[in-house]
Amino acid sequence: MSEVQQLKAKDFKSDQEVKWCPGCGDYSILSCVQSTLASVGVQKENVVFVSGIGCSSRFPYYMDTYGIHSIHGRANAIATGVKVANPELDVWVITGDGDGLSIGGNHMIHSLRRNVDMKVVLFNNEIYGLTKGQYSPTSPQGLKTKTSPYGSVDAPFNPIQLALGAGSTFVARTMDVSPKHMKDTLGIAAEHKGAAFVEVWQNCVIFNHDCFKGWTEKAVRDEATINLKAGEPMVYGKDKDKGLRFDGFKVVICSPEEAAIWDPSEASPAAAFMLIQMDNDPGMPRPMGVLRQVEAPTLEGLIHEQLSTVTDKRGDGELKDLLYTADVWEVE
Amino acid sequence: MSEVQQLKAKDFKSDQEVKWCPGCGDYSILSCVQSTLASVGVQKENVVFVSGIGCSSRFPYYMDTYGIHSIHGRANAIATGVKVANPELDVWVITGDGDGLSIGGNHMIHSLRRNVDMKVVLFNNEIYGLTKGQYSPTSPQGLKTKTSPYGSVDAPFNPIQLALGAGSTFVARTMDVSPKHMKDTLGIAAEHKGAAFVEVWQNCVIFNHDCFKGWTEKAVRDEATINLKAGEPMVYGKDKDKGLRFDGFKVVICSPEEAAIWDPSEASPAAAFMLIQMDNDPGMPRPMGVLRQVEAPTLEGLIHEQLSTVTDKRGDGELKDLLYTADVWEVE
Amino acid sequence: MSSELIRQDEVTIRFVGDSGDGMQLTGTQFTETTAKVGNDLATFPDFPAEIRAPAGSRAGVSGFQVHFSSHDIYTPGDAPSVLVAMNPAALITNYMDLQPGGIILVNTGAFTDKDLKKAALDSNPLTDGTLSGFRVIEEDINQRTMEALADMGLGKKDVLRCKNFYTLGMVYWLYSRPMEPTLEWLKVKFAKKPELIEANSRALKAGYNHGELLRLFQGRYEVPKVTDAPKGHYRNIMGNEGVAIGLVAGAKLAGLDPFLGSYPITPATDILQYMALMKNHNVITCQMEDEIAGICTAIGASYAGRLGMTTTSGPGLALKTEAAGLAVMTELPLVIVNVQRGGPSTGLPTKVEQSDLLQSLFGRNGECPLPVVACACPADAFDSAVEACRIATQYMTPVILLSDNYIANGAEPWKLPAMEDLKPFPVDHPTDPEGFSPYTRDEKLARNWAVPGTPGLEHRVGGLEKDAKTGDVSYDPDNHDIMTETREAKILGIRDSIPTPPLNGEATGELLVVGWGSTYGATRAAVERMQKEGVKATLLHMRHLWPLPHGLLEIFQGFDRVVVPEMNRGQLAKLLKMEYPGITFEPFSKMKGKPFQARELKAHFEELLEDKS
Amino acid sequence: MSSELIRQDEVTIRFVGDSGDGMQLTGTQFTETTAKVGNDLATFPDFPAEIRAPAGSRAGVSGFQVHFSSHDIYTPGDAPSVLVAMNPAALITNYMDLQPGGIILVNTGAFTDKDLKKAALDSNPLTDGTLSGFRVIEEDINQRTMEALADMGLGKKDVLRCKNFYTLGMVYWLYSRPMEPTLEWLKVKFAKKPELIEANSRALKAGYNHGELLRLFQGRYEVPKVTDAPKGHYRNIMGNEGVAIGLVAGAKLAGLDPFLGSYPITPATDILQYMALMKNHNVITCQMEDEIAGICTAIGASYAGRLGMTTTSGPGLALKTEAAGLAVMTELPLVIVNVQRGGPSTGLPTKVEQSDLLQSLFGRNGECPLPVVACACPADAFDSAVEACRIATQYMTPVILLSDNYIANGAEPWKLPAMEDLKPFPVDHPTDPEGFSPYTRDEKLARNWAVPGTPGLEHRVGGLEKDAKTGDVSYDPDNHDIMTETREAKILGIRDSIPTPPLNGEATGELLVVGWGSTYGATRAAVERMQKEGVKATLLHMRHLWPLPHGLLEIFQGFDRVVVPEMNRGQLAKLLKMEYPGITFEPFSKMKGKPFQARELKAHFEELLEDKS
Ligand SMILES: Cc1ncc(C[n+]2csc(CCOP(=O)(O)OP(=O)(O)O)c2C)c(N)n1
Ligand SMILES: Cc1ncc(C[n+]2csc(CCOP(=O)(O)OP(=O)(O)O)c2C)c(N)n1
Ligand code: SF4
Ligand code: SF4
Ligand SMILES: [Mg+2]
Ligand SMILES: [Mg+2]
Repeated sequence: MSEVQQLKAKDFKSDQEVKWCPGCGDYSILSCVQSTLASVGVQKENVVFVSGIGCSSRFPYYMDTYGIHSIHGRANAIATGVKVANPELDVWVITGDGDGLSIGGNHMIHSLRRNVDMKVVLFNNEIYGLTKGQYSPTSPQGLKTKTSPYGSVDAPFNPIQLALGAGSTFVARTMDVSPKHMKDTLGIAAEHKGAAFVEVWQNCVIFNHDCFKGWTEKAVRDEATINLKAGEPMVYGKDKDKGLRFDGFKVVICSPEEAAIWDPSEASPAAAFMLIQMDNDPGMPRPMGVLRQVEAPTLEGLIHEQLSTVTDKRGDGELKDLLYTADVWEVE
Repeated sequence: MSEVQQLKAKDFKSDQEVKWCPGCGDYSILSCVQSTLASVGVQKENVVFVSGIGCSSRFPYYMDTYGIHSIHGRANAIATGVKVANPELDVWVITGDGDGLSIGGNHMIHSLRRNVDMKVVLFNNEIYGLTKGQYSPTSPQGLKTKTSPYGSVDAPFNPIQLALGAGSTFVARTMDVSPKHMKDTLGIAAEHKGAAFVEVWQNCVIFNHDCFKGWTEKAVRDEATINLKAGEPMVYGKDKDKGLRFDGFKVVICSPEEAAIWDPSEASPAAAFMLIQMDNDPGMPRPMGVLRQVEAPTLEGLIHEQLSTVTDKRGDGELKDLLYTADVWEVE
Repeated sequence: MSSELIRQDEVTIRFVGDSGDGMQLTGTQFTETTAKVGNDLATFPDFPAEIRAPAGSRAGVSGFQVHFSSHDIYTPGDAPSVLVAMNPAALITNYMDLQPGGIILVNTGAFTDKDLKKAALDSNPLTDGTLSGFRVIEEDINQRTMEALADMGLGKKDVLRCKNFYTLGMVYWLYSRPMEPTLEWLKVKFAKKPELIEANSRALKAGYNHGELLRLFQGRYEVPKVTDAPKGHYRNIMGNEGVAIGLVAGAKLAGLDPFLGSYPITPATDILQYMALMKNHNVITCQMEDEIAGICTAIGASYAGRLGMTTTSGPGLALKTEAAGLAVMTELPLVIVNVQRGGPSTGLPTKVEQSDLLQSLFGRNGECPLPVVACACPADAFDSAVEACRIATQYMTPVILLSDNYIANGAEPWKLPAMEDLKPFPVDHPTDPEGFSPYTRDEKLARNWAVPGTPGLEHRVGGLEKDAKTGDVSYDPDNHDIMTETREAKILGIRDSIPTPPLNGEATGELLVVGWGSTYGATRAAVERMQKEGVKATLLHMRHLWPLPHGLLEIFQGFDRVVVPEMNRGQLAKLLKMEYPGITFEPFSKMKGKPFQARELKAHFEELLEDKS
Repeated sequence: MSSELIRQDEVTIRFVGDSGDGMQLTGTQFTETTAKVGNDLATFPDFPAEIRAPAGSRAGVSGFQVHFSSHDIYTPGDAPSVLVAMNPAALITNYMDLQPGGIILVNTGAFTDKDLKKAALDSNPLTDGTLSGFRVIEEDINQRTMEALADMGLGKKDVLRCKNFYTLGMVYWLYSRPMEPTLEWLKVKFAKKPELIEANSRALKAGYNHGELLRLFQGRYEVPKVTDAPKGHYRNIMGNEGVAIGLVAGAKLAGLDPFLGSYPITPATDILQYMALMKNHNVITCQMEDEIAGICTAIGASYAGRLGMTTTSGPGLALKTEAAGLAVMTELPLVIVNVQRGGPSTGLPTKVEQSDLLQSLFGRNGECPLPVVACACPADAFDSAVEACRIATQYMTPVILLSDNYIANGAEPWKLPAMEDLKPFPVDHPTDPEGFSPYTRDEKLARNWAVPGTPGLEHRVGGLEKDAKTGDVSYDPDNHDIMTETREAKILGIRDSIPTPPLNGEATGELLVVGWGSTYGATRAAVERMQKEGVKATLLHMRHLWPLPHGLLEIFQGFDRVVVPEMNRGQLAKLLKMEYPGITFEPFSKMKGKPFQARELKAHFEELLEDKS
């Protein structure tokens, strides 16, 4: 490649008008992704954003990279095709809780288990935004929406828990209202070689306003969440006055000194799984940041390795070889 | 209902010839399910078996109950409709690793999270049987099959781990070659009020013979697996000479005396999740039996509760009420 | 100036503004009041695909057109006579549709340079001559609203949210509508926010009084109520609501409880939303994880004895086709509603099109026939939905009911059927084990519908070919032939239960217009106008698209020309060509995401008749 | 008796036995050897849907028919002249198809009472007169095989596994075929199990010698090789293999690497299996989680610059339709292979049918045109697949390539194209950012295919309607109209690049037979026989089903009657009726999961011609 240019966040902005509601959390994610691309130093032409359908899935139009705004729920499958066809590309999937976990749930779990090297950013607003406010697979039981006027009867998924269940090699969580945390998290995801699943809590001002307020609002955030950092003790609180440690099947609160050191690269996903159970306990902080990060062969890596191995052994196949095999006879 | 008859296993046999390969593990599952139905004491007319497509999915034809042999991957969704429409029915889903985890993976995880009261028996033979031998989402990486002549490049799902990730309220595992264990396990599943996921290791003699041999063969079974029993210590080995206990994120081997007492009704799924990680460690036994069993409201329960509540409040809706609402005016 | 009223026979008003300006609400309120006054009416809402396109941009323009009159009307009007424009983007994208000399009411409060820029305008259309030929009434509605609510202590943003009610008040005055229905509605709507009742009511009244006092308009109009309307009870209805009510009623008439398995998709979502409210009618709705699960739960529910239904739009129908085939094979009743929108693919999700007809007829693997029924207009939605339920349960088959975005969101008065005219078609589930087979057929070829829970009738259904007698799996070559023909014959037999569609016009003549679905209003208006002018034109509007009713060939043969206007590339015309090889069908296609206008149809028909080639 | 050979011009043998008896293998080996001998041939394997139906049952019967001759043939034969039956179930379900006086070779070793019971027989057909009129040759093949392998130390089960090779040996002797090709094949097949090479080779030779020595047959036959076969290289080919090779070759001719995203489904799975072996041709195959993921990965791969492909059968095509619409909208090249089977729903998964034509043409939401191409026979699969790749890449469109179960599993000699006759059609990806738009079109209306990784050409595609110039999302009414017509015109324009199909027969006459897909062999045989008898019958076989080639109307007009035989309920006939309203098309339909026989077609055609109504 010729001289590589160091791009800035704004270089990733496309010429399209951004069409989200004023105040929507999507804006913040857009600008954080643009900054992340700039800071990891990629070239625009090597980046492909693939999305499904939803407010969130409009995303690719706003990026001055290659992109596919596809059909509802299929982004992960399409992105798999892009990455496997050309492993040189940086592939990002942008999806929503409806797109990626409802109709697209199967492609999601399969692409995670196959460890396709792509970054999956799931905008979780616990609602279907684009279709104007129906409950989603992450909406809490009881939520009243247009299709659940007496409260939703569905028990929700926890996206992180589902990704761990599917065997994802990278799992993380961040929030729209903390750009710094988001950029840090996306930066680590971008460097991960393999499928990186990042849930972003995203506020839908129109149909599910403030659904994450109890954890994201400045006033409570430090107490209601813990920011996990690899190699550092699990401490939280405004004054970093609380710690977490593992006790049996549970995570318990302790003094900062007793806090366990967080290691997302632990081979077993059990630690991450235990941490995410804190979501069910109102007395515990919700874990943010990187919950899992392990190395494993990627799908596209294995596929191209097989291509090379077989080609090395059998020689580059020519068109003629396809037709004129050993079984051919001649009529003269 | 009039006099209820106590049925025998053979009463559940239909008049259809069973068409599996001689030696197929499916036979054993069929007879265990028939025994289980007899022992839990259900009436034939109240039972519906729903399956997708695959060797395993032929199952409903062999049961003298109601049944739907549907289309590939959709059994869980169809069964959800059956159960919600008529909660009085006992609904069983019969599926394979292809049917239920590949094309049907999404309906699987969603029906588990919604906790529809149905028993899902997944015949895991780590292969597509009916289509004659392609790798499945549970086939180990590297498996050579007709579509992976150089070895499969896909990292597999662990079905139990996936079900836990999806939030299943009941998760268990058993094997075709141990009818007693299977009947015990299915019996507990049958009594569970909610979605019960039961993985059955099933030998496909034709396309993936002996893939579970290392754990199921009489000679090794006692050492290579542990049979979890609620309320009992986790001990295993031919002479019950080994125990398991939890240590940090891991399960470790200990003396039988030190063994932890197994409690599948633990609210957190973390314990089950830790246990299933033993599958990845050749030095550890694979857990069998009930890994999780917790109570939670069922989907159909909540739906019918809402119907009653609203009807109680608003009165039984008459056809006329639908049309002649408050907004009506009359032209005379 | 006195408030003497100038009588008009019909008026079309279009409200246009930014998505955030509440135009849909304004239009709906105007419609409800107008219905109560006793006018006939038809509406056409038109909004962008984005939740919120950038404020003030052309992409963000949302519109609502209402056509009302003192006689029967069938369309929301071709060219509006009044345009209410809340900002420059709305004005510039709509003024050209107005009738020459029409009234434009503009909110000048939204015409700052910044506003013009958002609308990508270089000059101000209010001053640059763009609007010559129209009667422009300028009013700073922003300012007026602020004045009216000055002492309420609300923030500016909240105050400005009321400007649509101010506007509505002005238009109420102009067309001498009562304010009461809207004032009542506000009370219910904002029961928990009294300050909003107050603010909006005040704005409404202020707008009304403003009209009264300031003589902004050159006169005040009256559109007297329809006097020759048939006696009976009426209700204003939107298409999706009509379908929802019809589906539930249809199930009740079959003696069944409905089960709806669905997944949200524009413009079908409302049906799910309406039905979710009907729990005291024993309606179960399940919002599933996708369209496939939606139809599959419905199939399961039908097997279990409810009447399964699923609602969707084109892309969703595409996903449901494999499962629809299962319903055909298992011969279970099922109603599949497809509210069509612009395609292909995601296409134009909030625009109208009729381009899923061929998909509905042929979009399944194998020989997989099923009946297709289409609604003509919002007031027809109920009957069509009941008819779909009747066919599904009487013939043990999935049925596709086609609607579209225009019907779904349009509104019009609906004359309610008298209760005694709703004839039940009860389902008879077998209970006798003696000689039972799930594939025993009645004289209509419908198979036995035995329901789980019935002792002795245990049986299995499935997607593999079934033995014609026992229902067991069969690979027998002759059996497949028999079953293929039986499934086909059963569906074709439905024609014995449906009438030849009535003709609007004489039974022979120069021109037959064949229509289906939401072209109904425009084709009817166009044909009736031509008839008034003495042309021998007739309309044949088809509710049943498959099977085709008896008697069509004879009708076609009575006309010199047969034209088929459709919002697609000639799909019904293709079907008719297949089925009536001797007849020449002339497609007339519109692919603009907008309904036909009566006048463009009339112009086309007249051109056809002139061209005697 | 001397080994004097009786010459025969053509022979049809059917091997039938239990699924476990290895009849497919026997048939395939016979076929391979026969191809090498230089006969023309065609085969028809017919096996049950179950992996293993109960041993010895009628449901478990597996068959393989091979027709070979010393002249050109087009079908696997109507009625076999020789039936090799390994058990009672196989005998009873097949003997009635045999030609009068035909030879039946029976394995009496499988005719115990238990065996008869498994076949649901009350009496033994060998002794109860069932087979009168045939020449029955009884042999206890089980016993003979055990004797032949007595000293090998193999278990009885293993020994009996070799009985098909013993049988094959007998038939080789009877038709004087060389054993070498099979002996060679055994060496490769069982390279790692020498005892199996030995056992099977011995069985083969023993069977051969048995024929030689024991004079079981009344004579020995010879079917001389085809002498007037065109010069060139030949290879025996099955349809699925031909498609696989064609797809890879097509990609190479376009200068691209292929990417196959697929999900196994009978009878399409082989294509995926063949292509998975071609890794040194840079072929990527991904077995995905379902059909939707299969097509979606292929779309992604095409976007990234490979040639995306996906393979399936009817139910899978139903699932892919929404995504196919995305490919139409984004105008990306893609080949969708549909190997048809019996429907609807799961239907008859291992039987043949042509009932997905209308689904292929119309089974998508919205106006969503795409080209459809069909293979005629195994030897045509390659060319058709290359043609699909050509159209996909030259016109930037998804293409549906139709095959069926009969083509997929049938085999025949394929005359290989000379390498210089394979004309490349290289794709030209743009690289110049100057004035680039992804929706710039060439003279064929194909849009620009810019590939990620190319600096300065960054752009987004998607399922929403696109602006005709910029490719940005557009909701503009006129633009939608333009784009709809452009997509349609692009596809219609393909007809300028395809020839009018050649006629088999004269250009005018009494009867035109119009065929497509796998009816080719039978229609050709029937028409040629009629021609020999002096009837003015002609065959028009269509490779391109959409768009239809130029010149068809003129052809149709040249004939008194036009008949369209199809293994469906008249789907091509429906299409032709739509497109050529003046012509009368007479469908002739067969829905038995089995291909047409030349004689039943001929009989039908003759009947038609007699009936001068
Ligand atoms: C096949 C199909 N089904 C349904 C839809 C309708 N639809 C569009 S977006 C959406 C849900 C979006 O929710 P989510 O992914 O959470 O995105 P958000 O708008 O909340 O960002 C639905 C149901 C569609 N476009 N296509
Ligand atoms: C829509 C669709 N896709 C694919 C198939 C082909 N198919 C049938 S069964 C099957 C896999 C079966 O595997 P599994 O569920 O593991 O069942 P098993 O045969 O191993 O018991 C496949 C791919 C089908 N019938 N329908
Ligand atoms: S509807 Fe919600 S998610 Fe969608 S753009 Fe608006 S605020 Fe954002
Ligand atoms: S192929 Fe395998 S899974 Fe299927 S019936 Fe045979 S042994 Fe059982
Ligand atoms: Mg969302
Ligand atoms: Mg399997």
